[in-house]
Parts: sequence; structure tokens; C-alpha cells
Amino acid sequence: METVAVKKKKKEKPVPFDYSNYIRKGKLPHIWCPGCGHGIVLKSLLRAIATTGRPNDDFALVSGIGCSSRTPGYVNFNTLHTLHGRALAFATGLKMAKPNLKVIVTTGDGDALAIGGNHFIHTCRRNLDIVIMVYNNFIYGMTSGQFSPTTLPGMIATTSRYGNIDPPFDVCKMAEAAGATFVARGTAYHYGELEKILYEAIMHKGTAVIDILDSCPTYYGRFNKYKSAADMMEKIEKEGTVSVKQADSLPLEKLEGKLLRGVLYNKERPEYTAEYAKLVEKAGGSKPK
Amino acid sequence: METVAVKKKKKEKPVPFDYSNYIRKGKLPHIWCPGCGHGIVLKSLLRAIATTGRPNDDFALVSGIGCSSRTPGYVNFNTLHTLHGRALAFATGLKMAKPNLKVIVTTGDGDALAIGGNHFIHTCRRNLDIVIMVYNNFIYGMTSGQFSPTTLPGMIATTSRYGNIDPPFDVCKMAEAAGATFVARGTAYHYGELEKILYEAIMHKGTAVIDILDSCPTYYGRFNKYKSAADMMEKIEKEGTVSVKQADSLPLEKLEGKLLRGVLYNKERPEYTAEYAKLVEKAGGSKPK
Amino acid sequence: MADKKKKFMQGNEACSEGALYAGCMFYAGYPITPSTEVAEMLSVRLPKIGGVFMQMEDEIASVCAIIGASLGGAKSLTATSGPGFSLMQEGLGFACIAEIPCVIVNVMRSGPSTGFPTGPSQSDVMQAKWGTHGDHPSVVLTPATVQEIFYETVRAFNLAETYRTPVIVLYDEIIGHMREAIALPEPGEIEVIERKKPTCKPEEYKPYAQSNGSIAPLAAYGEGYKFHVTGLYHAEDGFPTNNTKLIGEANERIVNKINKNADKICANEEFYTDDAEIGVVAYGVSSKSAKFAVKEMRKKGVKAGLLRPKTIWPFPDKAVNKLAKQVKAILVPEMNLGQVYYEVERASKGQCEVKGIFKVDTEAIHPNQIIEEIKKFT
Amino acid sequence: MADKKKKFMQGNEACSEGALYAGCMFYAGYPITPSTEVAEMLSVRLPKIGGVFMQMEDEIASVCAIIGASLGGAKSLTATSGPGFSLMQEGLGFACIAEIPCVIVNVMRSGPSTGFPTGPSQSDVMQAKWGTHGDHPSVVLTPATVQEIFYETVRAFNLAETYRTPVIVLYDEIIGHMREAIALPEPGEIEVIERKKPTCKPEEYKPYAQSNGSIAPLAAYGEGYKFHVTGLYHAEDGFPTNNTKLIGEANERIVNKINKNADKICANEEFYTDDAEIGVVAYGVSSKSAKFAVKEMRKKGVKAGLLRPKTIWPFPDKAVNKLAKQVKAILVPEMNLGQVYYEVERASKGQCEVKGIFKVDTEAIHPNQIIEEIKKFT
Amino acid sequence: MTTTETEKDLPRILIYEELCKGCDICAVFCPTEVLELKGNMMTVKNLEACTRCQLCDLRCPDFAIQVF
Amino acid sequence: MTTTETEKDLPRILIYEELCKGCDICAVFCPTEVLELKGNMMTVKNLEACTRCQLCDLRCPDFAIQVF
Amino acid sequence: MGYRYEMRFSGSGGQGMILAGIIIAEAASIYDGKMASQSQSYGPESRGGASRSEVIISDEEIDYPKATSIDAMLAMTQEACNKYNKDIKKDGVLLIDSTEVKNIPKGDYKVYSFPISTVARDELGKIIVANIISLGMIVELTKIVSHDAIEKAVLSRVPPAFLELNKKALQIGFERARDLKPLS
Amino acid sequence: MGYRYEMRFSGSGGQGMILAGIIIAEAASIYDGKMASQSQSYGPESRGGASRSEVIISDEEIDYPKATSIDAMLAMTQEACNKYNKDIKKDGVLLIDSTEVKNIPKGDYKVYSFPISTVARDELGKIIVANIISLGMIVELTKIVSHDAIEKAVLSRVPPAFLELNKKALQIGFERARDLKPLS
Ligand SMILES: Cc1ncc(C[n+]2csc(CCOP(=O)(O)OP(=O)(O)O)c2C)c(N)n1
Ligand SMILES: Cc1ncc(C[n+]2csc(CCOP(=O)(O)OP(=O)(O)O)c2C)c(N)n1
Ligand code: SF4
Ligand code: SF4
Ligand code: SF4
Ligand code: SF4
Ligand code: SF4
Ligand code: SF4
Ligand SMILES: [Mg+2]
Ligand SMILES: [Mg+2]
Repeated sequence: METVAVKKKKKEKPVPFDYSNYIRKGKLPHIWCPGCGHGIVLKSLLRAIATTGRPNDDFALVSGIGCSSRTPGYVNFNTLHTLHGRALAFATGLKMAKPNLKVIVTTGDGDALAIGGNHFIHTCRRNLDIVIMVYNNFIYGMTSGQFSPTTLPGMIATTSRYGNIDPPFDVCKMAEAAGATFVARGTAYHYGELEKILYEAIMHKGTAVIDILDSCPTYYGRFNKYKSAADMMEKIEKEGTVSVKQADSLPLEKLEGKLLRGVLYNKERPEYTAEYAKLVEKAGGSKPK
Repeated sequence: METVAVKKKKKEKPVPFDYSNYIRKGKLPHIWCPGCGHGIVLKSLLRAIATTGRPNDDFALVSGIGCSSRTPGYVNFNTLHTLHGRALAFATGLKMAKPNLKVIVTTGDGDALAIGGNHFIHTCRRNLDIVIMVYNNFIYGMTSGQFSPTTLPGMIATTSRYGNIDPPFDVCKMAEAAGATFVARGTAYHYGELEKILYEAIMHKGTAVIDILDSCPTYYGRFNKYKSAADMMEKIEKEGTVSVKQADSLPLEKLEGKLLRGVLYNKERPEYTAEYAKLVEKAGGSKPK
Repeated sequence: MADKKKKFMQGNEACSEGALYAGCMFYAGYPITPSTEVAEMLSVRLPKIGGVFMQMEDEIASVCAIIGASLGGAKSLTATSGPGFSLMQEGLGFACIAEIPCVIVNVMRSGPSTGFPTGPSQSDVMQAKWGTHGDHPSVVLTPATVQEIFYETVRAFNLAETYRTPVIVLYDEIIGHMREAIALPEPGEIEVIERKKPTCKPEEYKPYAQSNGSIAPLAAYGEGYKFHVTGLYHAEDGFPTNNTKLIGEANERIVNKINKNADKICANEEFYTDDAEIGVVAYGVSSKSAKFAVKEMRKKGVKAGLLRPKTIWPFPDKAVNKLAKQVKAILVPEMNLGQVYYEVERASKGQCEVKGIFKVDTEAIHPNQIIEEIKKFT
Repeated sequence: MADKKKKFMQGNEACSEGALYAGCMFYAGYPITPSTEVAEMLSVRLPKIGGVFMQMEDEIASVCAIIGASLGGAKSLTATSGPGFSLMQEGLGFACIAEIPCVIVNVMRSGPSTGFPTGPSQSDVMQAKWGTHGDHPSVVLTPATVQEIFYETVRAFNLAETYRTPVIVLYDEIIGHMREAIALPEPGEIEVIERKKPTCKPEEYKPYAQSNGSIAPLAAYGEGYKFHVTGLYHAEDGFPTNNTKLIGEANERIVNKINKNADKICANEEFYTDDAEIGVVAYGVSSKSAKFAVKEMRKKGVKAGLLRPKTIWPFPDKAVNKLAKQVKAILVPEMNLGQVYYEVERASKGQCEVKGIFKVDTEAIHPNQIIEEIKKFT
Repeated sequence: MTTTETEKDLPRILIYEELCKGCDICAVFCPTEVLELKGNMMTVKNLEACTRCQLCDLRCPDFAIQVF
Repeated sequence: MTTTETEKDLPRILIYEELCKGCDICAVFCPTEVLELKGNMMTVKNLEACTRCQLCDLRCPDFAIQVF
Repeated sequence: MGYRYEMRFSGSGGQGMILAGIIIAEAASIYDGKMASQSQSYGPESRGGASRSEVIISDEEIDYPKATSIDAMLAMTQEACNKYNKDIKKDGVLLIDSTEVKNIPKGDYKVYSFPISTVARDELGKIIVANIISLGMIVELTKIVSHDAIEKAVLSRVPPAFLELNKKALQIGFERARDLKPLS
Repeated sequence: MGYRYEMRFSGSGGQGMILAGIIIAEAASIYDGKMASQSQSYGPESRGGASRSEVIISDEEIDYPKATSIDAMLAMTQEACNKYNKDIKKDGVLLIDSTEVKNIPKGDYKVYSFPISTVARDELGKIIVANIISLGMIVELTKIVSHDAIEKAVLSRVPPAFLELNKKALQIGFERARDLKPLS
């Protein structure tokens, strides 16, 4: 899709995607700041959901607390906005009680990886069929800009005025090591790639983790002297990443300091609700009506 | 050392290691059940500490709650027996307040990886100079035998009477992905190898994680039809593992289903207290007297 | 000759039987002494009926999971003890504000912190009311026998569904591990209240609608209603609000739906209180010692009487106040250093002397200790 | 012309200044509105004096880290708000039983659960006493002005060291975010109590030794004493014990060291209470409204008086009881649905009417609301 | 909502005023510099140049712009 | 504590009765079958065979056996 | 009001004292139609150490489930015997396993001594059935439940493979107790 | 007892209303030797939405830090004006930014209207100094703090690079307010 941008004067009339089936009436504008990447991520998700062709009621969106975690409030699904860091625990209960729901967790780098780190690794371990979208903006946006477990060393935040010394997690590496069976990275800038990844994640049976590079111009941008929201997208999301497909053909020095985009890991392994169903059978039980 | 066992009639008079400098007077016998591997692990640790030649007061042993977490009560160091899962959080505070202490955390598979999973990954991420010994007996011993996040599928525990369906963590993989800079696996059976690993871990500057295969004959053993404590050591620790050194020269089929023993990962990366000291310098501060 | 209807079982087992009787289909928990048997038994029983047993990574996850499951339509339960109960407090508050029914069992052990894990106490009873931050409703039941654990667990589910709120079943290690023969009622023999689900059109569904104090039905996710649930203050439609008036009303409503129905939720056993001149207010295991003591005193002609709350929160203010009017003194034996004692003091309004009998050495209060105190007032 | 000694600052800033004044060298926390400024300021200031600022992965880790640091010899602090405070409860109990000094600040917001994060409330005041499981000591200070936040934070550290116990500083969002000019005392101007360290030989050191109620000195790790600390009940030497007598005594001791010293720990402001006929008991932000109201009433000749606890736990039973004897009624304005109100009711023992003025819409109680109520009793 | 003329074959660009927060993302990433921020509001400066590539819509975080 | 004779060059095997829990680990892993469990207590059955390899000590979880 | 019969089974963790209590309480309540409650206490590790199990039998609701004045007690170890003998009532019964208990406490009650563990090991080849032998003995000595009830209760609690063994243990208990005289 | 002067600064998040309150309170308390307290309230996100900042100035300890009866209020947006004008006292002052506030509320107080934002943008090239202009105006209109104090307070709160700009903004505020007449 990106390539469309360079073709000049291609004036066929495409129909813009209609979000109205997915956005709750009267809930826009959302609370996100001007230029906040969360809205772009949300739109990619909605298009991905549309592609599945499944009815809205088949989906549950669960979140914790944070700017990113405000996602569920705007969309027309079964939506649950919970406690900081605990989205996955709530989602686990919901998914086990209603295995046919497709549960998508929209969470932030703080929500998923700071306070919520334990639920993150355990959900991955179980390989429970949940899509985990980490809106990774390298900062705690909601509480006005403290460093997070993905903030890079040296960066400024309200609690790292001298430059951050905490090393960051590699979300994808962690997810894979913990047991997730679908691991990918996308960015808000690469909205189309992200949409495709999210579609695959939804179709995947098992825990799918997507590390989504995203931007908080209000805090991370301002503190770290990015000129604008677009500047952040350009530098962090576009120039800071390279797609797995391109990576093979690039010389090593071009890859340095860049994060890989795309599906990084994708394996089949028994999924938890399926395993549980077998357990029930073994115990002689059957799902009641 | 293992090889000594097969040399017959080697009757030189070795001096048995004297633990009395490290064991608190009057505290033995310990509470561990007959045949519990925790005692063997502890002894390896004490010999490793002795090798460093450092005085006892240089060491702090911190633990959570569990049978394994009872370790500190028996030994003559600065010892702290805390809350279930929180040993690393206490240890972090202690280490930062007194960076010269060598802090060793003795924890269980439940303590470190179930309830304590978040502190585990974050300590690794920071690369804080702490040794984390996971006494991994695949079960919650202290609470009488529920399955843990390392229990293998199919195994019986009091909460998995039909056979466990939860997939296990690979402790070493997780530790490395989270950022630990020294990652190793040992067993109680291979007491000598373990002692060496622990010595290296103590000398390492940064987070060192040792996954120690260990046995709980009382629950894991009894529920899963192991004949004795020795039988468990034989099957799980001896036959179930292969050392990294041997692994290279073994055919693939011999490695199947076996866990690697030895130092699996060892890298230098800035350590947290050292980075913090630099931060203090940058801020114009200096450690007060 | 065996009594077919009776089964000999442990308190914790009676709890899981009660849960199953009430229609519990989801359990999530993390092992902890002395509550673990509830989990262990349900791990065997639930799969047999297609229910879910989950051993979570910790207690925080456990309480969150049962709330999630409840939103999936399942009656759900977790069981824990002191340290785990402390960790569940934030989640408990979420269930309160979001009004999600669920049941939490706390088998009290000796604390604070790790304390003496295998020793009994009654020292979480104030925590059960005040443990989470913010003003919130509290419904806490304190059964005193194995049989009653069964009944009160069923009642806990019923109250949770009726009032759309978390309900806590609180008993101590002694009762949790004690064994007695109990009667398990046939299905239908005691009331089981099912969740009220909406019947309106999805577009019209307001999950927090208020019409003169009635409690809105709660849809399950995935059944066509697509509603929103949040731990932020929200309006009738479930969406967050900044309107301070609505915020104030929302908070009052969730607290008042319990307080205003206190009479319906409270349940006391009155034992020789009619003509009592010396009162004892006791719950749980201490009420057993107290009953023993009261019986002994009555044998000796002393007019002692026992008021035993089966619902400790909302607190039986009226019953205590009535007793205070009538007696010289109220004794409050508790396996703690004074908790319900303060409530009795409050509710008595200075009308009689109130004296605590406290014990925290992990041994049950001996009836003689109560007898001695009663004697002082004769 | 500028007043050199005065600095214009926020309540939360005054808190961090107080901590620094008291010698705090370690902060661990996790950001949460409306307490975050304490962390933000200390993240800049602590490194400048070689102190440690840690942003932990969550609040559980934060409270545990400050306890660990305290055992390393550092005076230590964490600050949080409702949800984080709920998560800290288990750790708080550990500090109680292991008797490790530390200070926890809770800047109250509107709850339960996420509630209305930027809105003030006073609804964690009962939780501050009862939030953790098991019987435990509670010391909770409730400053009401920016200047007082400074003083009370210093006092919190002093009490923590004196009694070897965690101390909670509890104020609300309004005071936390309010700005006033305050005077920062010179070093030495107000008392700072340092930790009593052992002077005996290491072999003789008993970290929990008891000689007629005195509190044992606390060594730091790595300074030659090599002692053991556990959250299990322990004997004088710090090692776990199964001895039920020792367990009971240990629990009573940690609670009584506070309760028996309540007179020393309590601190009240009495404002026109001498001849008051109508009393108001209020703390924190509501005491500001109350003071305004009392002043207004006095202008009108009405004999109103305010009792303002600066230490809310232990509760000032005696002062309230004394007031109750003297007045027709006590009003208790609180930004919650009734918490300290119950305590006032209890301590008043029916000697006067007790009436709550509750408000939970995240707006401060308006003085007129209190004035109206006072008028009803004139 | 402002909308550009649709006469002839020109694209129709809809900017929802009540939604646009003026972040400038659409303008910066528009390959043909069709858009321009005025104050806090996005506006169309050069409709002719529009290729209907939709990049503006796809990267708008606020559901505030559509091109037909 | 039981201790075997030390006459001649024979090893001296110390078993601390108050510590031994009779887990049998030392006996099972003794390469020369020197040890034998009797009831709940480890005993020496064949001192002659002892190579002083210390394996029994090193694998004893209970600090209960030493060989000199 | 009715009677209240109090029993205590004590020994070390793992000797089956809790099970013994459960079985006799079940015998009384399920098979003999009485009321019975069983409770226990143990150390912080829920393993090892002295352990005790208490049973109250009555013809009416049992309020207080712990022993107040003990009618009959079993002590399988010296530690348990020392720690728990205090509450035995006048003319009560104390049965000790003479294999383990060497110092016999002095009191106003009848002490019966028998080498229970030795018999279990030597005659039945399984030390773990010592608790069942003791049950037989206690029942015979106290007559608090019927032979029939205790047998049913025992058999309902043991795995099928061990039915015969336990039946035999119970019988041995009955028999040996029949002629046993209290120490004087 | 002394006087109590209440002020409210209202606008939308990001317009510097809280800073305006801080500066005037600091001017009063640090530079003019009075007592002052400043407080605020904002939405759940601590970003965006209507925001208000309140300042109480007095010659004695300030008990209640919130407005009860407002002496002077600033409204920079219509929303804020509508939401917060209620408590202005009789004969109080309301200053509105006429660039934004079109519907002027009716009340028993004096309303001053001035295109503050427009002037900030057009004359100073920086819309963000609108709050400083308003400060100058409010001070001029109310005389609640001295020119000297407010200037010191402003300059102590702004980065060095912006000293001149803010000085100028303040002066503009003083000047334009001097001849401003209330709407009638
Ligand atoms: C228990 C608890 N602790 C802390 C907070 C405060 N808090 C709310 S959101 C947040 C961080 C959000 O960061 P992230 O998840 O990265 O989301 P973002 O706002 O950046 O999208 C924090 C610390 C809270 N609500 N609850
Ligand atoms: C908050 C809390 N939850 C649960 C427990 C109960 N508990 C104590 S130890 C333990 C598990 C111990 O397992 P592990 O760490 O593997 O140690 P092991 O006993 O196997 O050595 C549990 C669940 C507790 N003490 N605290
Ligand atoms: S604060 Fe940052 S993350 Fe939050 S809405 Fe604003 S830009 Fe987005
Ligand atoms: S229960 Fe298991 S882990 Fe615990 S002491 Fe016994 S054998 Fe060891
Ligand atoms: S459709 Fe493409 S060319 Fe047209 S305005 Fe949008 S980004 Fe520019
Ligand atoms: S991207 Fe959207 S919100 Fe941003 S300026 Fe363009 S239309 Fe407005
Ligand atoms: S030292 Fe070696 S040979 Fe001797 S008893 Fe021990 S294990 Fe056997
Ligand atoms: S290994 Fe140790 S405890 Fe086990 S039998 Fe041998 S000496 Fe005894
Ligand atoms: Mg973030
Ligand atoms: Mg374990």
C-alpha cells in the first residue's frame, strides 16, 4: 500500500474504508492527543477485523489502564476496560468461559510489560488463543510521561531527567521465549502491513503478540526533541525499522540499530482452550448447554 | 567429580568440606523432607561461596516463600525470608541500598516464575547484580503439591489429577530473553558442576540465573510414581539432561527430550548499580559517607 | 445403617460442594494454605461437568479471571487466604464498581504477612470490609459449621447474583479443615438464584440503568449485547463520565444497594438472647466456643445469650443495638486483637459495657475463657 | 522583597522536601496519578545527594524494594494512590511483622478501582488501617496543608524509626496538588530521628529482643550482624517459631507498641473546642472546609469547635470522647461515604449525636454544607 | 465538516472539523502536498494534485479525513 | 552420631543420627555399595569397600554423613 | 443436654493420626448415627513435627470442636505424648505405643501400653497400619463406636488393594485390647 | 478577621491556566508577603478538556482553598466560561477572551472583554503567551498584587530565552486593561 504513495496521478476512485460499523456512535473524538499514534493502530485493527468477515459480537476487546487501554471504549464490540496491567488476566477468564469469543487485548508498553509482565508471560506460556496488541510508545502516556520498560537508554522522561539507564525489553524475544506462537512487529506508520499482521494474528489459533511501535508526541516526542508527530513516525517507525523481507537482502550495516518488522515467529502448538476441552472429555464431562 | 565414582579403591584421605562456618548453629535438621533435593543444592552453594574466599558478611541471601525459600534461615549470612514471589523486589532494594553486598536469591519454580514472574523478568532486564537460584522441582512443594509453571504436560499434581495441560516455561530461555547476562542450568545430582556454575554466577557482574533441576520426592515423586528420591535424581536430573560440552559430540537423537546443563549464556552488558553510580556522578551527587 | 443423605467432609470440601450446587462453572485460583483444598476438589469436579478450573499465576490474576469469566456468563469463584486476599483487593474493587457478581472465599490463617500459615485466626474480618481503596459495598458471610459453609456458599452466589456484587465467604482454618457429616440437599431443595439477563433490544441495553433502586440485568459477552464495562466511574450506559454529579451518584448507588438492603442480607442466629442479661456477640469459630460457654452458663442458671452474625458485613447494627439495650455487658470473643469488637462498641452506643476476648496464639478460644468473663458480670 | 525563607510549592513537592529533610536516601515507586510528582521530584533530587531513585515494575515491587533498602540501612519511601496502595497491602504487612521502618505516602483519589483518577477523595482512610490481612499496627498521618505535608512527612520518618514500623502519610489530591508558600526549615531546626543501631557483639544481637516494651535496635545488612528476618512469626532472635505462646506474644507486641504509645503518636489541632457546643471532627482537606465553617459560625456567635486529628491512626479516642461529653453533636465531614465517622460514633459512646457529612462527587465539601448542618443544632 | 468540490473528476476530500485535531500527519505524509494545516485545522491547498491514494485517511489518527 | 572404626587405614564414616532422615540417596549413589538403610537410618554395611570418594557426603541433602 | 465424648490422636506427621480421627468420626456420624466432628492442628509446614487430630462425639450438635477434657487419647510418639497429655480427664484413657513412648506421663487416668508399631511391622509387615491397629484398640477400650461402624469406616477409606490388610489390623487391635490391663 | 480574595483562571487544558494561577499566587505570597493558595481541577486524563485553576489570596491562613464566592475570574474558552461562571460574586470581575468566548454570560458582575489570543498571536507571534497577557490584565483590573510582584513571579517561572517575550506580554496586559471598560 505504501507504494501507492509514489505513483503519481493515479486518480481511480477508491472507496475509503467505512469505520462506522465498528465505532460506537457519538464516542468520537477520542481522548487521544493530536498526533497520538494510538488512533492509527486502532484503525488498522478495525480493517483487519472487517477482513475476517465475522460479526462484531464474535469479538471481545479487553484492555488495562493507559491511553492505549482506552481503545475498547470507542468500538462496537464486547468491550472491557479493566485494571492497570491486568487485561490479560481478565481476558483469560473471559476466554475460558466463552472460548468462541475472539479475544483481543489492546494494551500499552507499561500496561503489558511493566505492571502486567507476569500475566503477559503466563498467557504466552499457556498459548491461550488471545491477540495481544502492545501499543508500544516507549512511555507511560496516561500518567504524563515516565519512562517505561521499553524506553531506550539515554532517553528523557519525567522520571529520567538525566537520561534513562534502564535497559529495554525486546517484546518479541520475550513473547517467543515465554511461549507465544505468533510473534510480530508492526508500526503505526506501516498501517497496511500492520493491518495484515493483525489479520493473521486474529486468524492464528494461540497466543499472538504484536509489538506495535507507536508514538506519544505529547510526552516522548516533546521530551526527546522530536519536531512533530510525523517526525516521530518518520524517525522511529520508518527509519528505525526494516521489514523481515527486506532484511535478508540488506547489508549488515544497514540493519544496525534497526528493529525488524513483520511476522517474526509463527508456530503451531496445542492451544489452551483446545487442550482444556480434551481435559473435560477425559474427565467425562461435557460443556453444558 | 562424577568420574571419581567409578574409580575403584582410591583411598587417599580427602577432608570433607566443613560447612560449620556457613550453617547457623542449632538450626539443623532443616525442615525439608527426606530426600528433598533442596539440601543438596544448598550445600553446593555453600562450597561455591567458600571458594570466593569472601567473608560471610559480604553475602545476603534473600528468598520468597516455599520450601526452597527456607534456605536463608539455615545459613550464616545476612538473610531475608520475604513474601511469596517477591524475593527479587526486596533484593533489588537491598542491592541498590548496599551495592557492595553480593545478593543471592534462593527461590522456587513457583516463587520465581508463577507469582514472582514479573520481578524475575524485570530484574533480568535491568541486569542488576544478583544471583537467582531457581530450585526447580516442578511443583509447589510447600503447599503440598500443586502443579507449577515448570511442571511438564501430563504430570500429576493435586490440581492436575487428570494430567497437567499447562505448558512449562523454559527458565533459561526466558531469562536470556528478558536480559539476564549469565544463564545456566544445573542439577542437584550434578552437585560438583552446580558448585562450579554457582561460583561463576557469584563472580559474574550482572543478573545470573541458574535453573537448578531439583526433586520433591514427597509430592512430585509420589504422585508421578518415582520409586524414591534417588530414582528421581537418576531419571530427571541424570538421564534427563546432558551437559553443553557433551551435547556437541552427541548425535541428535540422543539429545531429544533432554535439557542442556552448564552455562548456556554469558555476556557482558552494563550492570545496573554501576550505571546508577554513573547517573549519580552525572547529577553531581556522590555517595555520602 | 449408614445415613445415605449425609456425607462426612471437610469445611473446604463443603465449600466446593456449595459452589457446585449454586451452579459455579468457573474457578480460578492460586494455591495457599489453608484454602487449597477448595481448589484441589474443584480441579477434579469442574471438568466433570464441563466447568473450568484454572490455576493462575497468582492471586491477582485469579480474581481478575473470575471477573472476566463472570462477564462471559459463568458463575465464578476463587478461594484464598490472607496473603492472597491482600493481593486480590484491587480486583475486588473492580468487581464492586463494575458490579460483576463473583464469590471470593478467604480461609483465614494467622497473619500479618506469612505469619503462621497453618494456624487459624479471625483477623481478616475488617480487611474484608475495608481492604480495597475507595468507598465500596461489602457483603461478607461468616459460616461457623461445615454444614453452614455449604449453605452460606450457596447464599453467597445468590447474593452476588441478586445484587451484582462480589461476595466474600470468610471462615477460619479450624472450620475449613474440620470434618463433620453434612447433608447435601437435592437439586431444587434450596434456592439457587440465576443471573438476571436483559431481555430488551441490544441498542436499548443500559448495563447500569437505574430505575428506583432496582439492579440492572447483566448480559454476558458474546450474546448480542456488546456493552462496555470499565473500572472508571461510568454513566448508566457503562461509558466513563466526567460529570461529577453522576460520579457521586454512582458511588452512592453501589454502596447503598447493599446498605439499604442490609435487613435482607443480614442473617443472625439468636441463641438464648430473649431474656439474656449478658450478651455474647461472636461469629465463626469463636461462636462455637461462645455457644458452648453460653450453654454451660445456662446450666448454671446464668442468663447468658449469644448473637451470632452469619452475615458480618453489612454489620448487624440493629440486632447488636437491641441486645445492648437489654444486657449489662456484651462480650466479643475473637481470634484477633479486636476487630468486630469495635463495631459492637460502636453499635452499642454506650448502652452497656463491651468487652473483647482476644486470642492470637493460633489456638481456638477456650470456652472456659468466655465462661470466666461471663462470670465477672454475674 | 521576596521572602527568602519561603518557597512556593505543591503539596507533593513538600512531601519530597520533607523526605529529603528527614534523611530519605531511597525511593522506589511506580507512577500513579495524583502522587506521581513525589517520584518525579525525587528522581531529580536523590541522585544529587547520592541517594537512590528506582522506578519499579509495579507497586508490589516498590513497597518490597523500600523494605529491602531499609534493611540495607537506608531511610526509604514510596508514594502511590488508591490502586497502588491496594497492591502494597501484603508488603505493608511484612514491614509490620518484620518491624522494618519505612514510609508510604498515599495521595487519595476517587475510587474504588480506577474510579476518577484525577478527582480527590478521603476514601482510603479505613483501608490505611485495615487493608492488610492479620492484626497489625497502623500509624497514619493526615496533614491538611502544604506546610504540614512537609512536617508530617518528617514526622512519619521519625515515627517509623522510633517504633520500627511502616508509617503511612495520607492526604488527598487537592492538598497534594495545591500550592502554597511554605517555610523549609534549616537542617537541625526540626528534629530528625536516626535509626538506633545495635552496639552489642554480633553474636549477642537479637533483632527482636524485648525488654520491658523497648524497641530493639535494627542493624543494617552487611555491617557485621548477619541476622535473619522473616515474615513468619519469629522469636527474639528473628528465627521462625512454632511456639503458640511466642506467636501470640509477638502479635500482641507489634500491635501494642503502637497502641500503648498512642498518646505520643496522636497529634490533634483543637480549634475553638474549649467552649464548643457543637463539635466538628475533620482531617485533611475536609478540615479546611470545617475550619472555614467554624470561623464563620463563631463570627455569628455560634459555639462551634473543630477537632482535627493529624494522626488518624491510632485513632484519637480520648480527644473525641472528651469532645462528645461536652457537645450536643459532632459533625464529621468526609470526602467519602462514612469512614472516620464510624470511629467517631464509636468513640463518642452515645454521649452526643454524631452526624456525617459525606461527599463523593470529587468536589471538596463546601463550607456552606457544614455551616448548614451546624445551624441545625443551634 | 468541510468538503472540497466534486465537479468534474476532481477528488472529494472530506475533513471532519469536529474530529480533526490538527496533528499535521496527513499533510506531512501526503505524497503530493495536497494538504495544509491552518491553525488547528487541516485544509486542502491543492486539490488538483490529489491522487486519491488515501494515505491521509489511513494515517489520520482521528477518523477525520476521507477521500473519495 | 555413629562412626565406624578408624583402625588401620580404613575410612572413617560419620553418620549424624540426629540429622539423617533415611532418604537412601547416599546408599543408592555409593559406587561401591558401602552403605545400607536400616529402618530410617543409614548404616555402614561394608566399610572395606569405601573409596573415600565423598559422593555420599556430597549428595546427602541433610549434612548427615561425612567420610574421612 | 447430652453427652460429649472427646478423643485425641497424636503422633508425628505421616503416622496417619489425622486419618485415624477422620475414620472414627465418620464411624460415629455416618454409620452409628451420632454427631461427630474431627479437627486437627499441625506446624507451619503442614508436614512433619508433632501432629494431633481431635474428635468430638455427641448425641447433639457439637459446638466447640476442640478438646476441652479428653475421654480418650492415643499417643504414638514420645513428643506427642508429652505435648498433648495435659487435657486428659480423670478416669480417662491414654493408649500409648510402647515402641516409641518410654516415659509414661503420670496422671489421674488409665494408661494402656502396647507395642503398636512393632506389632504392625512384625505381624503385618507394614508399619503404616499401626494407626488402624490403634483404632481397633481404642474402640475396644472405649466402646465409643460399634465394631461394625468402625470396620465400615475403615474399609471405606482405604484403597481396595489394602482392604484385607486393614481388616486384619483392625481385628488385631480389637483382640489385643480385649485383655489389656491399664498400668497402675 | 481579614480579607479573602478569590480568583479563578479557566480555559482548556494546555492554555496555561494552571500556570497563570501559580504565578499570581506566587506573586502574592512570595513577593507581596501575603498568604496565597492555588489549586486546580482537571479531567480524568489530566489532559485536554476544560481546566480551572483557583487562587485564594488573604492576609491570614487560608483554610478552604477552593472558590466560594469569586472576586475575579478569567475565561479563555466558551466551554470554561459556561461551566465556571456561576460562583462569581456581586460586583466581581469576569475577563473573557473575546477571540473564543462569544456568548457572554449574564450576571451581577462586571464583564471585561478583550481578544487576548488574537493579540497574543498577532502582536507577539506566540499564542502561548495569552495567559501572561491575561495575567497582566487581571492584575491591572483588580490590583490584587503589585506590578512588581507579578513581574518577578512571571520571570521566575519562564525559561531565560523567553524572558523578554513574557515581559512584553505582561506589559501589554497592563496597558490594554488600563482603559478597558466593562460591558454593560
Ligand atoms: C495499580 C496502578 N498503578 C498505576 C496506575 C497509573 N497508571 C495508569 S496508566 C499507566 C501507564 C500507562 O502506560 P502504557 O501502558 O504504556 O499506556 P500509554 O498511556 O502509554 O498508552 C500508569 C502507570 C494505575 N492506574 N494503577
Ligand atoms: C501470596 C501468597 N500466595 C500463595 C502462597 C502459598 N504458597 C506458599 S509457597 C507456595 C509455592 C512454593 O512453590 P515453590 O516456589 O516452587 O517452592 P517449593 O516449595 O517447591 O520449594 C505457595 C503457592 C503464599 N504464601 N503467599
Ligand atoms: S499522552 Fe501520549 S500516548 Fe497518551 S494520548 Fe497523548 S500522545 Fe497518546
Ligand atoms: S515438600 Fe517437596 S520440596 Fe518441600 S521439603 Fe518436602 S520434598 Fe522438599
Ligand atoms: S488521498 Fe493521497 S494525495 Fe490525496 S490528499 Fe490524501 S494523501 Fe494526499
Ligand atoms: S491527520 Fe487527521 S487529525 Fe491530523 S491533521 Fe490530518 S485530518 Fe486532522
Ligand atoms: S565415600 Fe564414596 S565409597 Fe565411601 S561410602 Fe561414601 S560414597 Fe561410598
Ligand atoms: S543421604 Fe544423608 S540423610 Fe539420606 S540416608 Fe544418607 S546420610 Fe541419611
Ligand atoms: Mg505507553
Ligand atoms: Mg517448587
